[in-house]
Amino acid sequence: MEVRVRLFATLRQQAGWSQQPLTLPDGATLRDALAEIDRQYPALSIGTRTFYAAVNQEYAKGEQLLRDGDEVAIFPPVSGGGIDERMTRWQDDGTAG
Amino acid sequence: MEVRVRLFATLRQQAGWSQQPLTLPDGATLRDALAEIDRQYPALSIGTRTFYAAVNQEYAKGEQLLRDGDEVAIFPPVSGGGIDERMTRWQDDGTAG
Amino acid sequence: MSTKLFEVTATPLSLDDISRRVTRADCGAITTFAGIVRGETATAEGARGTDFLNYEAYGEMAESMMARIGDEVMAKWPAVKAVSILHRTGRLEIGEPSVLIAVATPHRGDGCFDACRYAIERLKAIVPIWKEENWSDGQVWVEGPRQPELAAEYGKTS
Amino acid sequence: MSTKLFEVTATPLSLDDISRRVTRADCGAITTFAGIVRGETATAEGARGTDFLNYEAYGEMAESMMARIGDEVMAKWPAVKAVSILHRTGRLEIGEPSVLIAVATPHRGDGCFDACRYAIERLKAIVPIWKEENWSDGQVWVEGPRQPELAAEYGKTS
Repeated sequence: MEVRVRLFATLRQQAGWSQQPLTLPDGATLRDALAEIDRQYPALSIGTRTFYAAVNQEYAKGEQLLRDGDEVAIFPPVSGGGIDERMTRWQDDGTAG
Repeated sequence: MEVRVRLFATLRQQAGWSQQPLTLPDGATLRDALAEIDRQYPALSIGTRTFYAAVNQEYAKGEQLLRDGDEVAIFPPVSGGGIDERMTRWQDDGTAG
Repeated sequence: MSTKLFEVTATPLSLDDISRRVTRADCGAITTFAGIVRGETATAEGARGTDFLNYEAYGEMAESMMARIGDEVMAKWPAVKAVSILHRTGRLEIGEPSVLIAVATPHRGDGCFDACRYAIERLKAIVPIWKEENWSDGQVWVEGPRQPELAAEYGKTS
Repeated sequence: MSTKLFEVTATPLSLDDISRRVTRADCGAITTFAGIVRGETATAEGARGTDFLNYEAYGEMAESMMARIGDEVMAKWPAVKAVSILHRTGRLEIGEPSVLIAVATPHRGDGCFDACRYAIERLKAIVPIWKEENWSDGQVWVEGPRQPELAAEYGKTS
């Protein structure tokens, strides 16, 4: 099956793309998809950073089963509203510390 | 001495005027002024209704001494803001119950 | 366009306008309160439709009392950088704002919500403005609740 | 003019506009919150001037999460008659609002202040929108605090 992966903010910038198709075996979970993304796009360093994942615009758990056509989004902690945010400095190595 | 009396809202409407000069003896207090207003304008029924008084745009106590040229205002409990007010029905006898 | 922070005016009120009046370079949060003319008012006889309202103010004293409320807010919430209070007079139609309050703070946790709420409560208590409610079959002056700290101290009825 | 209650938009935001979206005949109180682009931001190195901000949203999910916050507000404060949340995207200059929230209730004591505050806290926690801060000498993506209830449950880092 094939899902659509979407990236936002720092993750999009680090990867250099905002969406890509991803082929997965039937029965794959969100966790399987994330492992495959980590393998194909190591610059995202999603194994070591804090991020959130959503499936079809809902926050999702790692064990969630994916279906063909699902939209998988991964993104950093949200900072909408424009106020009171913790500042995260952009590092020279391209990761957000 | 002479002070200027100003009325607002129900009181203005009951009296039929919004400001009048009032002659008082030197040394008169706000309480003296109110007694004189009550005597000259009994339709205001200020002896039996709730009202507030201000001298020169400041809430004032009955014992406050008045000076020539002072502005004495008397008015009903305030209802600015337009919300949550207690309704006070206008009575047939011209007083607010 | 007026830039007064405390104003009684016959001109229709605008939240964008009052927001501009309190905008400061170091403030990331603005809370506002708008009192709106309701089309329905609960009375002892049940819900009653309002046609329009008429507001009368003791203008000079009202602006002075609004400025005092601003001072009280800044004293109670030292992080507050600006307060504005606008009240309209004259005829108001249903859905129009009669009063606007805006409070600006650097961050949303600096008391802007509590300060805004305090300001409208104080306005209702001490600012000399009155409302006349008009229906197709009559009108009534609306009086606020008696404020013991004012009525007990002032006036002949004390 | 849009009448959506929950909207992510590149168009400048207006408090008068959002106020109209929540105006109801039976509501006499509207509370709003505006998040404004500050000209100064505190950093570990001290105050730093901002040139402008750039907001990026996961638009479809953001509007869905905003609507969920509206549902939460109505469940917690049953007197609330309407909630609207608008968030802007793209380049914003200093002094411009990035987010607006409006809550309408019949009376000011019906929870409009608490509901508005709740909504902005929830927005900061769950609505997928990010801010890039730009200075003359660089830029930085601003990340929100890690939300344990999200991070523990979701994603590979759990």
